[in-house]
Amino acid sequence: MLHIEKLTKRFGDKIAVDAANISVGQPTMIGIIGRSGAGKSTLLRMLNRLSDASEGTIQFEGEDITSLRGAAMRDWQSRCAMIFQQFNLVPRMDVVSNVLHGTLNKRSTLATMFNLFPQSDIHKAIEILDRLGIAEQAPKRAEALSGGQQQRVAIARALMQDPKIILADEPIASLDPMNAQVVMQSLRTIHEEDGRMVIANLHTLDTARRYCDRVIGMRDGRIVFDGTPEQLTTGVARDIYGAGADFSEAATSTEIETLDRQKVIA
Amino acid sequence: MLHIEKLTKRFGDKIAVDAANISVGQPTMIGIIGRSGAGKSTLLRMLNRLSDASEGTIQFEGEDITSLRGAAMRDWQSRCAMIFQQFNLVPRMDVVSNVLHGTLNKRSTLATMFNLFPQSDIHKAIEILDRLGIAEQAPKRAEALSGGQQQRVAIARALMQDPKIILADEPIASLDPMNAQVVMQSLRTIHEEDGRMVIANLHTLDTARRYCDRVIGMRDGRIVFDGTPEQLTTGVARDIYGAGADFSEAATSTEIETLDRQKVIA
Amino acid sequence: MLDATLGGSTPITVDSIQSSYTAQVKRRRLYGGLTLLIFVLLMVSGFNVADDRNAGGFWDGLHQIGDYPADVLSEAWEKRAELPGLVAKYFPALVETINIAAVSTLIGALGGLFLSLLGTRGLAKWPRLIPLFRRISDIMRAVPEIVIALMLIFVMGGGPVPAMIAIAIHTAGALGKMFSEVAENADLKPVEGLASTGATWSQRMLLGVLPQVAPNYVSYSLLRFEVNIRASAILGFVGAGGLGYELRNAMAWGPGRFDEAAAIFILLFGTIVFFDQISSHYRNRLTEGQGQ
Amino acid sequence: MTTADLTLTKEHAANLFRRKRLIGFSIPAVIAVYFIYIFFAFDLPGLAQRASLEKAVTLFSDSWSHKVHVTRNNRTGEIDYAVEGERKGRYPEGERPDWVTGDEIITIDLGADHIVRYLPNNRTEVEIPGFPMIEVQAEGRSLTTNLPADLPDWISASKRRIGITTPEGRITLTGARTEVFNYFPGWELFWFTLDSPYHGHGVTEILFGEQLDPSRSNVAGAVTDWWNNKMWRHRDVAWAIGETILMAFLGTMGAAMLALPLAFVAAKRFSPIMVVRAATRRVFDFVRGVDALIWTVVLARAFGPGPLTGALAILITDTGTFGKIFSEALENVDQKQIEGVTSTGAKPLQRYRFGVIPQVVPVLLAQILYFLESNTRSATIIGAITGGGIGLMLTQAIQTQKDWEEVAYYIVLVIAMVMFMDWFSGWLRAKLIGRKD
Amino acid sequence: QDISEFRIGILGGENAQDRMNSYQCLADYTTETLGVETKLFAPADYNGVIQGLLGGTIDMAWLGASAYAATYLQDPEAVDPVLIKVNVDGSIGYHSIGFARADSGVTSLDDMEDKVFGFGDPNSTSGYLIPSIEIPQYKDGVTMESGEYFGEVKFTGGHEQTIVAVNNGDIDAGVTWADAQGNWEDGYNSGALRKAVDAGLIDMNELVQIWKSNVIPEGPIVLRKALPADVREKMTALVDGLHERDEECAYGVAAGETLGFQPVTHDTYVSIVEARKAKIGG
Ligand SMILES: Nc1ncnc2c1ncn2[C@@H]1O[C@H](COP(=O)(O)OP(=O)(O)OP(=O)(O)O)[C@@H](O)[C@H]1O
Ligand SMILES: Nc1ncnc2c1ncn2[C@@H]1O[C@H](COP(=O)(O)OP(=O)(O)OP(=O)(O)O)[C@@H](O)[C@H]1O
Ligand SMILES: [Mg+2]
Ligand SMILES: [Mg+2]
Repeated sequence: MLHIEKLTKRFGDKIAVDAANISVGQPTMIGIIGRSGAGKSTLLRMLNRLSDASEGTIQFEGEDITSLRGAAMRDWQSRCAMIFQQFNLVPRMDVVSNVLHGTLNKRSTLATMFNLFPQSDIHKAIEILDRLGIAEQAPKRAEALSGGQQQRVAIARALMQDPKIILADEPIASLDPMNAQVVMQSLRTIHEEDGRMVIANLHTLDTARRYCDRVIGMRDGRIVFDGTPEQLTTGVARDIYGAGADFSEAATSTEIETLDRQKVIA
Repeated sequence: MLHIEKLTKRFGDKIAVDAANISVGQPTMIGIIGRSGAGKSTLLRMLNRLSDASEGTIQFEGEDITSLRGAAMRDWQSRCAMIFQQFNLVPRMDVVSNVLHGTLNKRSTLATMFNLFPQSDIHKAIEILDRLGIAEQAPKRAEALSGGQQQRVAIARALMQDPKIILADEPIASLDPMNAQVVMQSLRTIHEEDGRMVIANLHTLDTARRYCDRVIGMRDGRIVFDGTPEQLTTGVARDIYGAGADFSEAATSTEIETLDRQKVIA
Repeated sequence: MLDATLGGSTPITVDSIQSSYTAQVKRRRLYGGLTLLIFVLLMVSGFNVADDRNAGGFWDGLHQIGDYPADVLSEAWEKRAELPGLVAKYFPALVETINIAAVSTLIGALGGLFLSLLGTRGLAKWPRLIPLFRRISDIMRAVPEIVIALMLIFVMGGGPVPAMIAIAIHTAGALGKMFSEVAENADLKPVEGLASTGATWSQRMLLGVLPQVAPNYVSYSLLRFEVNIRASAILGFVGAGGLGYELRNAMAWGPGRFDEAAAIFILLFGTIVFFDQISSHYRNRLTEGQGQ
Repeated sequence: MTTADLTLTKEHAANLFRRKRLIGFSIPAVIAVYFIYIFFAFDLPGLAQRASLEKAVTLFSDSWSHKVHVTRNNRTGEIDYAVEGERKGRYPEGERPDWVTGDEIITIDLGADHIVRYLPNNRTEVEIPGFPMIEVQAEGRSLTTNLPADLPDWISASKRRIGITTPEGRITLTGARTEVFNYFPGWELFWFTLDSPYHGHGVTEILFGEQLDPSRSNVAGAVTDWWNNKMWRHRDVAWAIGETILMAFLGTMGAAMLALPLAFVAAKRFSPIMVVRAATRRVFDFVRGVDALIWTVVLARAFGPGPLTGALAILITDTGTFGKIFSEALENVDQKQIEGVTSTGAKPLQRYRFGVIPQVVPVLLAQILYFLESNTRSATIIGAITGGGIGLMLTQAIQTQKDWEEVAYYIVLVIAMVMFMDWFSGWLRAKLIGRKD
Repeated sequence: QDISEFRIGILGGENAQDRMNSYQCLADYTTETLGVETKLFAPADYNGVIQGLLGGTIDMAWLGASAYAATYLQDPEAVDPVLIKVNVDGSIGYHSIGFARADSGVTSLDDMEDKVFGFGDPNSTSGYLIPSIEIPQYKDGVTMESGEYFGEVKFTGGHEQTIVAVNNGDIDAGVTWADAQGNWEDGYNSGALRKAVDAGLIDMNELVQIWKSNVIPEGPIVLRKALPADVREKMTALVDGLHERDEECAYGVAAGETLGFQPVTHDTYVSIVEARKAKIGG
């Protein structure tokens, strides 16, 4: 159903994603790993059409995604939800409104301006929040929630889109282990119960191993590994992370986390 | 040489320093410890005459400090330098200018209005900076320096005053351990080489023990301990900090530090 | 810098630092002195030129400074009994002045909103046209209201509308700049989040940007409203209706109508101060909670 | 969550949205109602009826074009050729534009086969393609013509006056005068008036060609003639712009120098006496509230018209504004620096100099430079009232109703001037604030 | 005492066209005659010149009759009228002309009941003072208060604005100035209408005259009384002889063909002063 061919993204001289080929036949939960700067986010952003590919094609159920423009592109985005590391909610608005933003593609600007969301959508939003266990937070402002709760709101927004694919760009990188687990579990459940495809950038090997059916490893823009979690041995991981013999999984995972933190602060 | 008698400071109902008595016969390095709000800063500020005492007297070499007014008071301030936790430099001016502020009391107002200082003072300032190991920073703006360097500039400004006493209000609370050590060592050296009296508020017991000849403990505005570092046992410390049996030195020291940090941010 | 040497390094270094610093101080004094000199020269010669090109000299006229207000005030004092009546008489003109200011602020703020969104990197709908929208707002800002007002008065005749349009144009430009400074600092994460759901540009702006910038925008608009009340009064002077028009006529008539001038002046002054206070009160409240 | 709870939550959410919708609707509604009120209060329907687009078009086309008048005085029979019909634009004796030919019969070729002929005995023929030849005879105060009774709307005719307006030019005929206006794009005479030997010569010709005026070198002569151009008055315009900027500069800087010490008096931190503080603040409010315009009128009696009066008006108002801004900046100074300086035994003035000034200077400088730009605009307006600078030239050009190309020229200059000051103050700000004390 | 400079004020609107430029030759002659620097000032409106004369910052100006009256009323000791312009036909006056759009159906003041009437500048003689006194004399019941006889009475700000306003239909009729010589269809020989015609802004076929005032005396050239006597004499002589000396210059100063200037005294304006006093007070 999803075929990515020779997908490339250049920023000036820098090649962020280098002729990536991925082919997925049926809804799968895919984890993408790789060290910081490997091109994971860029790949996902091209999939969602938040940025344009420099070369190559993305096909979804026969449709050429890369060539979509205007309304057709936005329609694709509504079918392909995205979850961000920093949640990217509207912090000053309440949780239900944030979830309802998942339906924006179907609503006119005028309707949005006057908050004319149908009653049924509002109810559906609450049900989704309930499914994710945060229905009580519905009337609160998004900024008043904890990180884990905010990320679940973001997932709720994604579900509200009723998407075929959910993309998640390091969804748990800003969360503590407890919340990280809740969020990953939610994604897994969605995948299993609703049969949606989930592609998640992950920065810890163990998470990828634990929750994903298939793991893709990137390094310097290239796909250097594509296989099942079982095939992802420490040696392969060492390759992906370009680490020396002193590579230990635990260390790497925290190291990358530290780098991410720094990026956030900078 | 320094005799403090029944020194009291009231802010409205609140008694910040409560009838403090201290007597120092010869140049000593004194550390004052106590938890946040104990009255340490207030005591030092009264000594420097940044704030007036409500009651009691300060005598230095027979002179009554508390009753000084106007020019005489400023003259005292020039003999009694003060170093602050936040350095209190003029961040937009260069390092040498900041050091030269130590001579303001001796120079005519008119000349200083145009930032005119004698050549000899400039040379002396740079020598002092050299003594503190930061001569290369001389032409930079103070704000461009690291915290440790800024505190050394503040010490240089104090030395420029050629004071009898140097007061230091938590001089290392905003510094990392490495820089803290450099600054404390500088103060100690000044005390030893120049024979100046140094009174420093400190928030960690170990620093007080390591650098001071005499430690004064304050609690709720009162002096509850006055003795040598050796006499400062964990039990006494527990008293000073008003902590329970679960008191551990390390924990306390960080705890106080955290509190200070919060104050700075707020 | 972690070496804790207090013993001092080699004297040569200190010497060279001393001399280079002294040189730097000399240079700085020289530049400072030159800047000061140029400034003083500009001020003095500028004053002399202005004094020379003025009909009356500064020093000759200084003692007469109170003559005109004295004339006006003494007449107004004589006829003080009529003042309340006159204030009431000119109240409708005041309303017109305020209306001009309010409408033009509203329209200008809307225009500024679009200019700022279209002219800010990261938000613009057509990123390539950003320079265009910036230039447009620069030009709109640069045109003094009086220019447009005079031209429009010419085409449409006097009245509030030319003033309204003129002020609105300038306001749009001025607010466009201030707004886009705020918008530049806006957090783009929500915008991206909305973009990923397939929201249109207007939806992204409406939901992602506006809630963030609204307090600042409203605060700037209030400030502008203050400014526009003055502008609308001034434009009255050139025929654009409202209180300024009445004031100009009363002043042109001269003695005999100075009481009217005084009444109008009281209204105008009172209004300006009133809206000044109100708006600064609300502006403070709006920007208060933003510190964190 | 139980089903009951969930229903409740849904109910709450629905209520929330009803509330939001209400607010969402009511704000635009209030604004819309206000606009409707304004629509009628400002009599927009009437205005729309009255405002003539045509005139706007005329003005606009006049602003980038010029016209040459060919006027026959029907009493004396003399014919005049003048740009914009002005004395200063008159063709020198014996010269005339090359689209006018003939001696007995003067043929004026307006282009596109529009031809006007001045015949002897005050007769005039007008040839316009697609329309029968128009013949007019002027006699005393009245005109006799061969015009049909049913006229197209580009001809306005009465017994005493005929006006013909075509895209190629305009012709008016009355008993006393017959006049043809021929329009051309561009600002004729912008560089040189007709009496200058350099008129009609290109840049290269003047720079490298042969000497046009035996008594002067080409460049010097051309610059002088351009600078003293009587029609466009470049020298006066340059002076006027200089005067406007001067007013803004003197006013802004003077106000800043006056406001700084006063701001200390008005700032809580530095002025312990409440009454003094409050009084100073009220003074600020007063001078600001009165507005520069009214100060201009007040000062005009004492100082007469001219740039100084304008500068003083700006100075007075801005002293209030700066006083307020500066004192707010002073109240927000960082106490730590002052304390640091105080602890060394510095005297009060020294405390201000080193503890306060370095902190506030960047803020003040930024404000002052910002006002410099905005005062350039105010100075334009004030100049229009107090008599000086480009503002006066502009308003006069608009009010005397002709020469819209001059109006356009001044507008371009004003905008350029303000944008220049905007750029300049930004540049200076970057230069100064980036520097050490 | 001596003077260090001589300042000439120039009025906009009614009588001055090209202002500064046309006066430059006079300024040059003045410098030559008095031996001091001469400056020209052109404030934006009547009030500016009046204030300048009152405050002693302007020494000479050519005022409108009403502006002179205003100056006189504020301070009788401020200025003296010395000279007045003589028209080509030897007269020393002009007229205030009431006019309306031809297609409005208004042909006389009788048709103006409940309609909008426009004045120019309040300090203008022909644009306000004289019509405001003479129009109510037209017949019983006519007053100049808004809403009594006329539906509304407005000030447009100046002659030019009045013409535009009438032409546009913003107001139903207005007053402006003209010499009332020559032909209506040309906008008369000189005056604000003529200028508008020349500029192509109006078509006289579309306008009709509905009212004309009695002759209004031209405004005087005034000199400040505080000036030294010899300065006053010299300046009077200079302007008086300008026409003979330099016709081109006189054309510029007088803003049109004239026979030059002739002496005048305050007496010529007594009635105008009275009128203004009655009208405005002060
Ligand atoms: N907008 C941009 N302009 C220029 N270079 C960019 C841009 N976005 C990403 N890059 C570069 O492209 C490369 C891939 O970046 P990307 O964000 O996709 O990496 P990543 O694998 O997601 O890393 P991280 O774990 O840090 O998020 C990096 O080298 C980055 O510097
Ligand atoms: N200006 C003031 N006005 C009112 N109360 C004050 C003032 N300054 C200090 N206090 C109070 O006096 C008490 C002693 O304060 P002081 O700053 O001397 O404590 P400290 O021992 O230095 O504590 P810290 O470690 O937090 O600096 C505190 O309770 C404080 O709240
Ligand atoms: Mg990434
Ligand atoms: Mg303290």
